[in-house]
Amino acid sequence: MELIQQLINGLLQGSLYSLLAIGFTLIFGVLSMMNLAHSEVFMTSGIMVYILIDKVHLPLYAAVPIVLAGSIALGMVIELVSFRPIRRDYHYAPLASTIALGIVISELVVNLSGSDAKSVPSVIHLSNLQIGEVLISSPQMILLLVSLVSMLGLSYIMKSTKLGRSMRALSESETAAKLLGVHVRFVVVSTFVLASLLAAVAGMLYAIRFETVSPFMGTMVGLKGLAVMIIGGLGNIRGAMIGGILMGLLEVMAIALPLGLTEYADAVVWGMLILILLFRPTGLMGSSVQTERV
Amino acid sequence: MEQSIFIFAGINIILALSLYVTMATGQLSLGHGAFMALGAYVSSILTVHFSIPLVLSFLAGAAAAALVGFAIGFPALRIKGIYLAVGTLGFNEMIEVVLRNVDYIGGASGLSGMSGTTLANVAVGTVVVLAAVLYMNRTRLGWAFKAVEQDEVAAQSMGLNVTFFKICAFTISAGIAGIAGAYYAHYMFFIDPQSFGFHTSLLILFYVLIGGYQTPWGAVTGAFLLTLIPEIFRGLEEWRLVVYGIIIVVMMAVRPQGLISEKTVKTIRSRFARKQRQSPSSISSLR
Amino acid sequence: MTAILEVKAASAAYGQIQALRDVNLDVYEGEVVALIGSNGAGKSTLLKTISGIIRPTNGEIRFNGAPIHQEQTHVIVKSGLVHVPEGRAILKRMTIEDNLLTGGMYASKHDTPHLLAHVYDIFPLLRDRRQHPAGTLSGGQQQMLAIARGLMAQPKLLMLDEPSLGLAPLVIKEIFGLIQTLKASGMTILLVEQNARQALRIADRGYVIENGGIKLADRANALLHNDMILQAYLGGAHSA
Amino acid sequence: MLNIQNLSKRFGGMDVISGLNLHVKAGRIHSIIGPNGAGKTTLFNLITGLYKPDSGDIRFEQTLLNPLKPHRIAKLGISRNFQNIRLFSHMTVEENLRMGQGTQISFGLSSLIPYLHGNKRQSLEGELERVLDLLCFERKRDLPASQLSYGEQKRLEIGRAVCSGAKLILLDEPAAGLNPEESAQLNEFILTIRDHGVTVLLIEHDMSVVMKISDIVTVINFGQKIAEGTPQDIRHHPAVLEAYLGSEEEEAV
Amino acid sequence: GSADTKPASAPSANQEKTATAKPIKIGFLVPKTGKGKDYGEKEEIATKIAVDEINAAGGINGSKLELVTEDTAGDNKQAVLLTRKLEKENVVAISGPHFSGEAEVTFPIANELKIPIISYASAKPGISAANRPWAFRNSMTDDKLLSTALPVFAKHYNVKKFAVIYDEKDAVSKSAGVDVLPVAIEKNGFEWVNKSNPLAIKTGDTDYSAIVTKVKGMKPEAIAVSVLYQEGAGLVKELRRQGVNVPIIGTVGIYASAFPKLAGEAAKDIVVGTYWYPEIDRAQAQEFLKKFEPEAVKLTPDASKPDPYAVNAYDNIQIIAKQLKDAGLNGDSDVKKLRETVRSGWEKLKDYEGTQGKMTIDAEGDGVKEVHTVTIKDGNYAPLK
Ligand SMILES: Nc1ncnc2c1ncn2[C@@H]1O[C@H](COP(=O)(O)OP(=O)(O)OP(=O)(O)O)[C@@H](O)[C@H]1O
Ligand SMILES: Nc1ncnc2c1ncn2[C@@H]1O[C@H](COP(=O)(O)OP(=O)(O)OP(=O)(O)O)[C@@H](O)[C@H]1O
Ligand SMILES: [Mg+2]
Ligand SMILES: [Mg+2]
Repeated sequence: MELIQQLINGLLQGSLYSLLAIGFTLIFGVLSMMNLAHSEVFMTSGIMVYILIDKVHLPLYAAVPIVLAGSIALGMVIELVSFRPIRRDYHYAPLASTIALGIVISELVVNLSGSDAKSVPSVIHLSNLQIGEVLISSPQMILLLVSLVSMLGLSYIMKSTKLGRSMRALSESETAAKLLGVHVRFVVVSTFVLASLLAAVAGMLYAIRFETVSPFMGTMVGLKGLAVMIIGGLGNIRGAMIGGILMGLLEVMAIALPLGLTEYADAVVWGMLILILLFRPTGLMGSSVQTERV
Repeated sequence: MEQSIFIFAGINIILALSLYVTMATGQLSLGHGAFMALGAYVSSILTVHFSIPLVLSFLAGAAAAALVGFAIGFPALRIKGIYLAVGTLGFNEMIEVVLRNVDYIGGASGLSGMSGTTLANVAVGTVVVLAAVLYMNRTRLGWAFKAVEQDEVAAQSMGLNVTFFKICAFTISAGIAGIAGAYYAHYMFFIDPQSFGFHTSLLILFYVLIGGYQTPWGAVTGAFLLTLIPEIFRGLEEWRLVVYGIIIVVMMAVRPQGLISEKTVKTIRSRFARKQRQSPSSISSLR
Repeated sequence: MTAILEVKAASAAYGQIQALRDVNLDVYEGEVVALIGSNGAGKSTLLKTISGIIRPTNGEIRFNGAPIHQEQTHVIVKSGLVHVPEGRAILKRMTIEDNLLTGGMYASKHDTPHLLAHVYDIFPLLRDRRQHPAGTLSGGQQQMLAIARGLMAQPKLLMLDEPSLGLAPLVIKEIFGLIQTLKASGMTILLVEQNARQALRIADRGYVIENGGIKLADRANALLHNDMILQAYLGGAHSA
Repeated sequence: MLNIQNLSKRFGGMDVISGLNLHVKAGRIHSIIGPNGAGKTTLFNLITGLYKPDSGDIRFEQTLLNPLKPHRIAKLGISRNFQNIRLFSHMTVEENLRMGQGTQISFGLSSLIPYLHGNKRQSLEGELERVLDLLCFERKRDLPASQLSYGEQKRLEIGRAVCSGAKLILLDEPAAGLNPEESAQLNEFILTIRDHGVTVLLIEHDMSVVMKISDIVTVINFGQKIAEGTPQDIRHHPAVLEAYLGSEEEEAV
Repeated sequence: GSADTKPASAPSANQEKTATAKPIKIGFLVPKTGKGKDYGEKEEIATKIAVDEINAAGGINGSKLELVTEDTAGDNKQAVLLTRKLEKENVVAISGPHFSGEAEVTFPIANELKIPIISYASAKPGISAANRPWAFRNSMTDDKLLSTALPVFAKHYNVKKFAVIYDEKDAVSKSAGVDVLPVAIEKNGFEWVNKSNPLAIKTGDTDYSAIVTKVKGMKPEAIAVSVLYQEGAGLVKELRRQGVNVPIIGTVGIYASAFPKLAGEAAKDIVVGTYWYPEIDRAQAQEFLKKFEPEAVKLTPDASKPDPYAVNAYDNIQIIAKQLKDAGLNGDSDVKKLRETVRSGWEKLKDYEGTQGKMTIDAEGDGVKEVHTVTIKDGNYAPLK
């Protein structure tokens, strides 16, 4: 019973990583560049939930659209300042730029709302689901469903729609994409909008589930999201989903199984990442077909 | 200004140079905090527990880091780009967890009692490392690194052993980071695993990217500026980091190749060397 | 005849390097125009400038009467001016069919299957391998894909930058045949070719570009028999 | 000099090279022609070790190349250019050529020792100037490779291969992107290096090059040899006409 | 040492008003940005209250007290830099730094430069002991707090089977979880259910479901948590969510004015040993609170009560001022002498009556104070009864 509970714990915990990683991977999949400020969108949406509900006293249904809009705006700002001015040749630059932007965002939040964690009032109490002895947190269940749905939806979009093909074309070569008629700015902005939406949903559900938000909550989760993206394979949406669940399960199992690994939970997770890379240098679902001809 | 700043600047310059060396072969590492940690811990244990002379302990720290760098170099061969960056970040995190749990070196509580870093010996170290990297860059070894960075397949076909050069770069780089770690430990009197977490690695990346990853001068400039800037902006109080971040974002937007690019160095150099350069070419055009 | 493409006194530069100087060029509807010149003369640069990949520093470019030198590339492509670049610009990780579909981005849902079938008929080899990543194709096969992809966009004006590059003689013949067929079907073509002789044979008019400037413009036939051209670009007179 | 026996290579269930035998004699210009996708570039990749053969032997002057890494093979004296240009794009023309000399002088740790190989370096300098001169790159020697036009890049790649001082040079479509005048110059160039004792294995679709300078031509299709002989033989070979050249017409030079 | 005082400078009220002597500078290392910002801001408020009180009462023997505040951002490197900087500015003593990591790096420097440094928050055992004689901490370490609080807690709830959960990343929490708590549990003859099976979380974690499921399976009667309060709040919430309703005892890290609100409804039956809580029955404390809260509420409306650290920071200034005043020194005196006075004053500090009852500095340089075992009632800390 305890093991089943732990498996569920892992699954639910992983869904958060999945959702963030899908955002990461989506952006990478289009720009071939990393957006390390992505996890700050997650954090900001959590903080926004807190401010709107605890300070402005809005009901949840009124807060949600505002948070979504705010996160999309933030995503677009990130695109505007850290990606748009930078040409592809300098693909390292967005690394520094987005880390710095992440610092700016989180420091702004700290300055405006304090460095402490904040407790989010439980405006809607989503009660836990109890199946037999197994306890399932409803917000996390929703998180899992959202990740699944967005994975399926986005995979479909990437594979079979005009937008998806444009995204993939763009990720390979901006010039080629332009010559084929891809509206580069539109595609890039849409990607950021999509990714930010996912991060916002993650942030909100996180706030509801843990009833706590903090200006630093993006860092650790973001790092894991990054690892998940790599485990899944850059740009691979299904990979991100599976990687997230895998990471959640592994993290939980490091604690749950009597192997004396609780203190090493992180080492286990990162160790897995390294192992996977050793055997599959482009992640679990990254393409292993060599497309680079000599 | 307080001399500590220059000590930190020196240490950071060494770190930036160390990352520059791996990046010269196109390997992006976010694990340099770990190499720094190795240098710091090994040298500290030697001076604190075994009273080994400072210089020897530093060399041992560098050697230990280089050895691990060598070992990491092999798996790194197959892993490229962002995969390598995140993989090394994972390595950094793992080393941190391990250090946290080894009681002999103080675990999470850290290790203290080191001393000996002075402005003078940091200055010497910085200059020596910089000179070494600059020299290396001008030798064929440096050219080989660049070739590997730009096109591995072509480099192989030129007879360059890509494996060797990549591992060589990782080893040298880790060794240099180890030296920086040793300096750091013996200045701070105290080290703990958290001092070398991924934040440190990211900072090192910052130095190199802001200054410019194409030349050692860029790395030096980046490290120096980014050490100074926060001090200059101390008056801004809590807005300091915000401004710091904004400056970096703006810098990257304006100069994505970093402040000092290869071109900058060339321009400066040719300005100094204009006269010598012109004479031979005019002779050959007369011919 | 109306000029479908007018380039007026266009200049372009890569940073400090001036690559085009006051180029004037017209392409009339239904024509095949050949652009020839030696390595580094600026042929590719001119095409890139027309398709909006690089911005002209001076001058004016009009397509169908409307100025396009400030437009973004995708708008230009949408309006029917399609550029098949040198170096192919294949999307290596995408399958061949996805490459083609991306090329046919603005075709209607209804037209797409017909278009696909059409280009597959021209290049049957692509059909055989349509689910393979385009990056695995051989050099010449990639060139075919690039041309096919250009056709998918149903251009009014097609700019081909060295379409014969890397193709076997037999296929080159087919390509030149194709250009004539396209012309017959009403497409206008601006052709950059090193294979100048063949290019001029199927072209109506030709331009010679040198050091970033147009040096000569004339009917193709006249160019073919111009001694200077023969010497400089057609590999000498002896083979005429 | 180069001896290939029963060579095979498959990609995803497709025989790209199957049972190929090839014999390249020293001091010759040996051309390989064949339709697109025939496996010519793959053959080069196999010889230079970038791909490993599924079966068959490749021997270079008695040395079995199969197990060797690409850089070892290069050091034995085989250099090449690439069909899809692979220059060191951030290096200047001169630096690219210098990298080409990687096979002649150690680029390893020993290069850290100053004044080692002084004489060797000097002679390499001279050679470099000569190649710059031959390829008319003097004016552009300090330009980054990325700023050259396609044709210029193509030429630079050839120069880089030549700089290696190799005994066998593999050229993959060197004339692609050159105009007739320039390919005529290329012909001269290739003949010059042949006269310096270098063996050239040449892939080319431009018949004005192949027919003019080749000593021997091998035609392959679907990874198999379909014909071999002098240019004259090949020009009229029915299988070649059918698969590759098309109807016989004005290719005559 | 009244012998040092020149007869002419005999204390007089009018002289002090004109403040003829040079001001006395005190350095203040505080995290005003980064992870410790919310703590730091309150510590600054408290420190300023103390400085204002002293200056309003006429300063120190004709000198005004001048505070030189420096923001460490919780970063060791900056703490090092700033300690040296403060020494150059001729401050008489340094109050701070906040974090133990910062204390680790600044204490040796203070020792080397011979300047008294008094941390108001660091709680990792042994740091002051390693840096005698110039380093002090006006805070109490876990060993001292728990030896009092644990038996009280166990008796109150009548529990004997403990599970211990600690934060393996935070040095203070880890040492309490690995060294202090087990000793205290076994010394009292209690059972430690996860002895062979350490339960660790780490700073920055947010999802505690796995560890809680595991604890649940062990069926302890009580849980001792050695974690910081932010993680602590999440942890107790998850414990309660999974129906683990046993009483909980926390270490130093979990006491925070923000904790009750953060833990919300889960903050039941949570006990912690402390030397300070706002309801403490002392006139000086209530006086201080009256000045403190109106300022703090502007910054953090949810947690306007001072943490022990802010109170210590206040006391630090008061104690230093008293030492200098008693010694009859002012800003014109030799800075070396001033520093030595403060140092020896701290070394000898015994039964000082500040905001928190009698406090003494022990031989290791750490504070020893009266320990109160408190629990959370109606969102506030109150004695466990
Ligand atoms: N990206 C670039 N940056 C700087 N200069 C460039 C760049 N691309 C081309 N050039 C320069 O511009 C000039 C014209 O180049 P362009 O590519 O247009 O030549 P081209 O006529 O197409 O030659 P080719 O027949 O070799 O393709 C050349 O001298 C070249 O050096
Ligand atoms: N890495 C690979 N993966 C899959 N298929 C490959 C790979 N390399 C080559 N091929 C296939 O092998 C065949 C031969 O390719 P190769 O490049 O050798 O042809 P080629 O003779 O050089 O043609 P071209 O004249 O067009 O350059 C092609 O069909 C190609 O798609
Ligand atoms: Mg061109
Ligand atoms: Mg080929």
